[in-house]
Amino acid sequence: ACGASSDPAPADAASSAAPVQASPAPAGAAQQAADPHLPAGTCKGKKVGLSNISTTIPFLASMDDAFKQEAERLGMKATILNGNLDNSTLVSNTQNLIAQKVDLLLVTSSSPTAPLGAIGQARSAKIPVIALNAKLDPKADVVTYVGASDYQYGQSLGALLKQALPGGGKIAVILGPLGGTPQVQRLKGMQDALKDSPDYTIVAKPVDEFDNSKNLSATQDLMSKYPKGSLDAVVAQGPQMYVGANWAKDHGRTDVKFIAGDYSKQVEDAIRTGALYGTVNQSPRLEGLLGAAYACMQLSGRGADIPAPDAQIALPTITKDDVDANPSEWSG
Amino acid sequence: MPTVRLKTRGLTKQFGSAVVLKGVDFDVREGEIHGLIGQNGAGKSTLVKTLAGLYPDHGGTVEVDGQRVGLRTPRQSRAEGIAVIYQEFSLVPSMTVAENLLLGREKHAVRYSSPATRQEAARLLESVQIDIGASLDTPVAELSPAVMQRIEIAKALAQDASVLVMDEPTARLSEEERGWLFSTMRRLSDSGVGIMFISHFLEEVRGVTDHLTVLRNGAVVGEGSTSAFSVARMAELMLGEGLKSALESESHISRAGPANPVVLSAQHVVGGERLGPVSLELRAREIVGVAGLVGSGRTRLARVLTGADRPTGGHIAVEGQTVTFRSPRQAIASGVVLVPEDRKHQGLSLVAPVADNLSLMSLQQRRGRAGFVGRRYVRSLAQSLVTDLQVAPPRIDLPASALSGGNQQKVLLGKAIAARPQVLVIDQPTAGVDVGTKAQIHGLLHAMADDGVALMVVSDDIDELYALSDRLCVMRKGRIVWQGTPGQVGREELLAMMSAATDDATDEEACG
Amino acid sequence: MPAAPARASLLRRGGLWLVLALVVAVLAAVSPTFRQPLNLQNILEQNSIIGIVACGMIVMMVSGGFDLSVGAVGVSASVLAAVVSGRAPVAVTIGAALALGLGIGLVNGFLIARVRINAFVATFAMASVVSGLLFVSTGAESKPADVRLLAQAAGDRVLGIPVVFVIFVLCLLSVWVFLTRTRYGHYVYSVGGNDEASHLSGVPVERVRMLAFALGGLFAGGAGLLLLGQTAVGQPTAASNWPLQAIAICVVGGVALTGGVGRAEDVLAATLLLGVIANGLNQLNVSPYWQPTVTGLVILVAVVLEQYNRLHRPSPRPAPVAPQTVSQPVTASAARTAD
Amino acid sequence: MPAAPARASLLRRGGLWLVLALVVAVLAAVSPTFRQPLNLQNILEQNSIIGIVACGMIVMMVSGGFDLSVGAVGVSASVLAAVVSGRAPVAVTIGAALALGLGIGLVNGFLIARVRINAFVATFAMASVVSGLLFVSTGAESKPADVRLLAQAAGDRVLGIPVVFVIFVLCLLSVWVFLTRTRYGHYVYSVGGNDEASHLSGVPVERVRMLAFALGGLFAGGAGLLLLGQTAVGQPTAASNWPLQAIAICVVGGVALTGGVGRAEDVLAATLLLGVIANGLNQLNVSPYWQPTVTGLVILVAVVLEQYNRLHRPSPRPAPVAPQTVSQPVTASAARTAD
Ligand SMILES: Nc1ncnc2c1ncn2[C@@H]1O[C@H](COP(=O)(O)OP(=O)(O)OP(=O)(O)O)[C@@H](O)[C@H]1O
Ligand SMILES: Nc1ncnc2c1ncn2[C@@H]1O[C@H](COP(=O)(O)OP(=O)(O)OP(=O)(O)O)[C@@H](O)[C@H]1O
Ligand SMILES: [Mg+2]
Ligand SMILES: [Mg+2]
Repeated sequence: ACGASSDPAPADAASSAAPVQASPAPAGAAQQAADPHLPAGTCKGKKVGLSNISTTIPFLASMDDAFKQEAERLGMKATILNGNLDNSTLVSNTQNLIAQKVDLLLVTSSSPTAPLGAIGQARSAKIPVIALNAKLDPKADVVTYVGASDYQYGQSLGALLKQALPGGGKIAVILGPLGGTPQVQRLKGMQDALKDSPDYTIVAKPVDEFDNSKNLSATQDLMSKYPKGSLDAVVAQGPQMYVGANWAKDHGRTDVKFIAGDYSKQVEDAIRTGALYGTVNQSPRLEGLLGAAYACMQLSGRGADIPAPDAQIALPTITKDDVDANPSEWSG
Repeated sequence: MPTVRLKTRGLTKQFGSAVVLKGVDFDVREGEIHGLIGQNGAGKSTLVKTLAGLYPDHGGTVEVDGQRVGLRTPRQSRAEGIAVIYQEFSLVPSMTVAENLLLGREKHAVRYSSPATRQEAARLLESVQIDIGASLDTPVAELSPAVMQRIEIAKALAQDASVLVMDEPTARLSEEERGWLFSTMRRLSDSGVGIMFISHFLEEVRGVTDHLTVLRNGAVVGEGSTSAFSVARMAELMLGEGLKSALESESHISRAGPANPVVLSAQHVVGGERLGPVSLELRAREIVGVAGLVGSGRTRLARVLTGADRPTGGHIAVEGQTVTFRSPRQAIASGVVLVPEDRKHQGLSLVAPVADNLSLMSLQQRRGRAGFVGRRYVRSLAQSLVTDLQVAPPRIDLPASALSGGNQQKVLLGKAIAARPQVLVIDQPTAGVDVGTKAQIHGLLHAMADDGVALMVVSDDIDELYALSDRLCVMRKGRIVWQGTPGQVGREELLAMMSAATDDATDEEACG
Repeated sequence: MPAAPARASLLRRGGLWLVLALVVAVLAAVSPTFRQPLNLQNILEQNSIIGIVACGMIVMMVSGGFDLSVGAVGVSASVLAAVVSGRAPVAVTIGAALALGLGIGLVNGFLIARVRINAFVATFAMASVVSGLLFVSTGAESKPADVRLLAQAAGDRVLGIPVVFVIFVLCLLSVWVFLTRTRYGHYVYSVGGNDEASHLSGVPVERVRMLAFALGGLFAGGAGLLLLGQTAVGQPTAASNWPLQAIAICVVGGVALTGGVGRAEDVLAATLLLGVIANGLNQLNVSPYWQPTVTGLVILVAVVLEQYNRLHRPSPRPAPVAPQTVSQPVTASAARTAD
Repeated sequence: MPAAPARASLLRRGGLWLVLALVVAVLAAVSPTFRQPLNLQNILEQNSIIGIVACGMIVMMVSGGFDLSVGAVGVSASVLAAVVSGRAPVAVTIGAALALGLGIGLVNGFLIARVRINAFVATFAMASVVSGLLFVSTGAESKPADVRLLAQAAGDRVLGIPVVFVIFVLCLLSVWVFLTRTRYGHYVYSVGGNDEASHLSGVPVERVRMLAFALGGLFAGGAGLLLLGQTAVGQPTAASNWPLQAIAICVVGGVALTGGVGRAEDVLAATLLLGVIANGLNQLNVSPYWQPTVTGLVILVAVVLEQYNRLHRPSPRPAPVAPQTVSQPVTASAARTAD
């Protein structure tokens, strides 16, 4: 699910705890999604619609952009609607796309159940549906889900943390918008990843609501509450961590390791300078590209080749070691 | 021959399709006090506002001191030498007296200083010789209407204008203050200022003005030297032949008598530091008039009797039953109703239609319908009141703000009448009402008294008190210092008692 | 065709309806998918929940206040209903959610009418308090719930008419009846128009204010129930934009922020107008990036048109005349600028 | 220790400052980390940007309006600055951003003062228009920019005092001087207090309103610049909570939503109060779920205390007999003019 979203993405606790992937595009795993490299113009004249919970959050904006590019390359006309971070608007938009008689519908919802009714309407109108970036309730009749799992995302954060602090330590977690799926599931995944190692204690959980300025305040508050030596790491759930990490670095708090979520250009720079230890890279561009590619496969009679029920993208971690090999694709 | 200070030719103004001024020609000469009279809604205030620069879309021309002027904003009109006292207050309630006095005329283009403003205001009051009666640092919101009126006057007098336009400046002034105002006007006119004076007190107009113009339905129907008009002639011109007869029934026979049962009695009632102890009885079929200077506690008394203010001592009984009104709502439930003095802030919802204003008080009594109020009930009630009170225009769906002042006053009264009171306490019943309407309202109040209602009327207008009262009370410094029938006391004697530099020691007495 | 005077009066009353008709006509002419019956049904369905929130907001705004906590209240109601629904019959679920809305509304009313805290601060703080309690009690987790009755109310259509729209219209009707046909409704206008005069006229000002906010909470609770029906999940973070959206609908519908003025029927027009614009832009495939701009411009144009229409109606209406009071900035305009 | 009358006057003027002092004292006693100088410096830094937005909001609110577009304006300024900064010297960057803020503020002022659109609708629509244009021109993408001067302004400290706080205090001071020491500032109060009376008295009401909104836009633009300095990225979706937050600060600081009343210095107290609460809760390790509740309650208590204090001051003010109007003319006026 999207890291920058100020609103929830779907619950996904049930999804299997796949191993954390270290490389960007691994092949082989049954559910692993990879670019099928369809030839240009494969789906000439088809219409696809993406009902997105937000089109303006940087993460989702880059996903939309990649989706649109790939759709156009394949000859499809793509319509993207903005849900303005509101479930009801998302449902309306989905209905609008059905009324526009698109050939295939993609839905990026912040609630796993909100669009169920609208998806039912699409199915009655014989329109196939793909869930993109945010997994839906199992009751949803969809071709597949393209995206990552927030629970796994949390586990990746946990793994990164273990890598940064092999001996354990005191940790603060900066949470995204309260109650949102990224906040709940990433926290759960991370806690589960640390469960078997009693050396890690979470001592504080302030909130930044995925807002740059608030991340700074939260970090400052942590640094003054925990003087040198009393805190070992700060893990944020979103890419805003670069702001706080840069501040801490400027103020000599190199004793604390900072870990961000998502891999924007700002995060990349902060990893380079050493302000950030690392991050989890959920690629919005890959999600967008796959969304368009699988839509086209479905529409050109190759539906059987689409990984289902989940086409999960990998969630590689990025640290100073691999930052050069994997430049960021978007600005946060 | 004196120069013409202000000259209008063919002045017209319309609101939508309603033509309110129909080609008014009007001259004010140097050193002249020029009276302008007319019925409520005749267009006097509209003329004033046009001169003030509020209606840039008017027709016709205006000259000041022989120069043709365009009047597009109040700022411009003021710069052309026209100073205006508006009928409604133009004060900012959240600002102090000093700030209001100088608003719009601050000395420096950029800089502003509170202490300097205060000094300047004090100097200004000194020069126009007005005692405001309140500290310069008091926020205007805390002042009584009479004080606000004095501020308005001071504000206009301070302007060094060629023409001073006064829209009913005496409506809220006491007898004494009027005398003071008239001498100030005379002084100004002697120094060459042209004054346009609007009032509904025809005697006063006759006494103070040199020249007179009568407006009816937006057109000039009479004009000439004041000495050429009798009060009767003035009324006739204002109202038209037919309505003049309404004025003639003004004298009345006193209904006062011990046979009338006491409806409301107040014993040793105290209302904070500014009122009491006061004892007073209001009887059915009687009108008690209350005279007093501004600040003598009349309003406080009216409010305490009707549940608007809590008494801090004493007892009030209605029909022999002791009552403690915690709110006007409870008073109204006992049939005790107040008509407050400040129409705009305490009386009406100006954004609401006339019908809703008229029906508001009566809703309380419409029980037993599960709280439902039919449209038909509201409309027929309002329609009949509008007809009875001759509200003009007789449209119940207009917002109250679209009515002229006198007509708003009628709506205020109608609202109380609709509550079918046993006791009706009216604070200034005819402020800003024309002679015809005033006679109508007086007739109405007499009729209510004849129907068995007990009335108490507070008024600054002594003539009105004589015309209405079956009994009179005089208040001074929060106490009733005299009571009796109007026949027992002459005008001069009454005025003397109100101000009474002499015997402060007079004991409080029961009135009625 | 109506006679001249009738038409004039129609014009006067129905400025916003005219704008709505115009927008619908243009969109229907330009976009074939817009004019599909299915799409029109969608529009009705899509705007009903926020419309119900606006129903309560009208009453609060006419009384002279407004409520920034409707979102928090709606969400609380929906989470509570989601939790209760697993253990109790549906009537209890609905009752509990509505009671919660009513209760929070009453607390708001108490703070505003009795403690005399300004409505902005009181409801802003209340929204914060309520969301916090909600996070605490749920651990910030969403509560899935599949309440059939609610799902039907939110999603079903009878003869093509969305049930939720029928509910909205019923709510609006009840608000209309309340405001125009009951004693307390009259009181709401009068308190909003001039609370001191109302007090002196025997209106129980405090009780009226409390009632207005209680109703506001009740409608927000009801909207929360329908949201649960629509999304099958009680989500503590949803509905954050309800307050501003509902206020915007009311203001576009001519309800004065200063109280005393506003008509329920115009709020229906405003709800539909904003809904039609949003839908139409999507149907016309306007880029989502352009949509906010177009929406903003259409709102501005609608308000200006409505105002122009109000000022140029043929009756000697309000007193735009005098440079208006603060309370009527809109009408006010007339005076000084009209020439 | 001040003599009795002096203390009384202090109490009367400084209700909010007392509450602030109380909260700070309690937090300092309870939390050792709270009272660290570094933490106190942080608090000053953390609240300065929104404080600068509030500086503009005071002026607009005192004039009788408010502005829901400050967020959109701030973000536009920061994105514009980010784009320009790559190609032009820093003075041009800053100038362009401020000019943009000023320009949008002027358009707001024009719509409100001249076209007479209600401030809620005008600025709500304007926010929508501006964000739309921003999305269109950037493709909703963030614009990274590293402007050293801005980064220093937003992040550096001189002798422990955050530069951004100094800027905030300078802004506040200039607003204070403007409101209390200049003719137009005086007019802002008069227009907000009663625009009709002001107009009749020769106050150029329209020009005053336009000026107020232009200043509001200017400060929002400045805040946007500092946001860019702080985060090194111009992000079209940031700052969405600025409008409500800035209005809340002003209202807690005693600025009346109905205009005419409010003091710049109290807004400083309100900014710090809200900032201290947020920081204190973090320092005390209050669960993030509880924080909104505690924040809401503290706001309520502060406002009630402040009000109690105002009503029980020892001067012989008339207690509000009638239920005070929403606008609270009497008490309100007292607050500002109290010496
Ligand atoms: N100087 C003042 N300061 C504060 N309040 C005042 C002042 N003068 C009058 N009031 C208020 O105005 C109201 C009217 O005052 P009061 O009853 O003493 O005068 P009155 O005889 O009715 O004179 P008026 O003709 O001004 O109404 C009262 O409620 C009183 O509290
Ligand atoms: N803003 C307005 N819109 C429509 N009609 C108006 C407006 N202002 C005044 N009128 C109408 O114009 C007519 C003249 O009103 P005006 O206020 O000039 O009367 P007036 O002579 O001053 O009366 P009064 O003696 O009651 O003060 C009235 O019929 C009134 O209803
Ligand atoms: Mg008049
Ligand atoms: Mg009085």
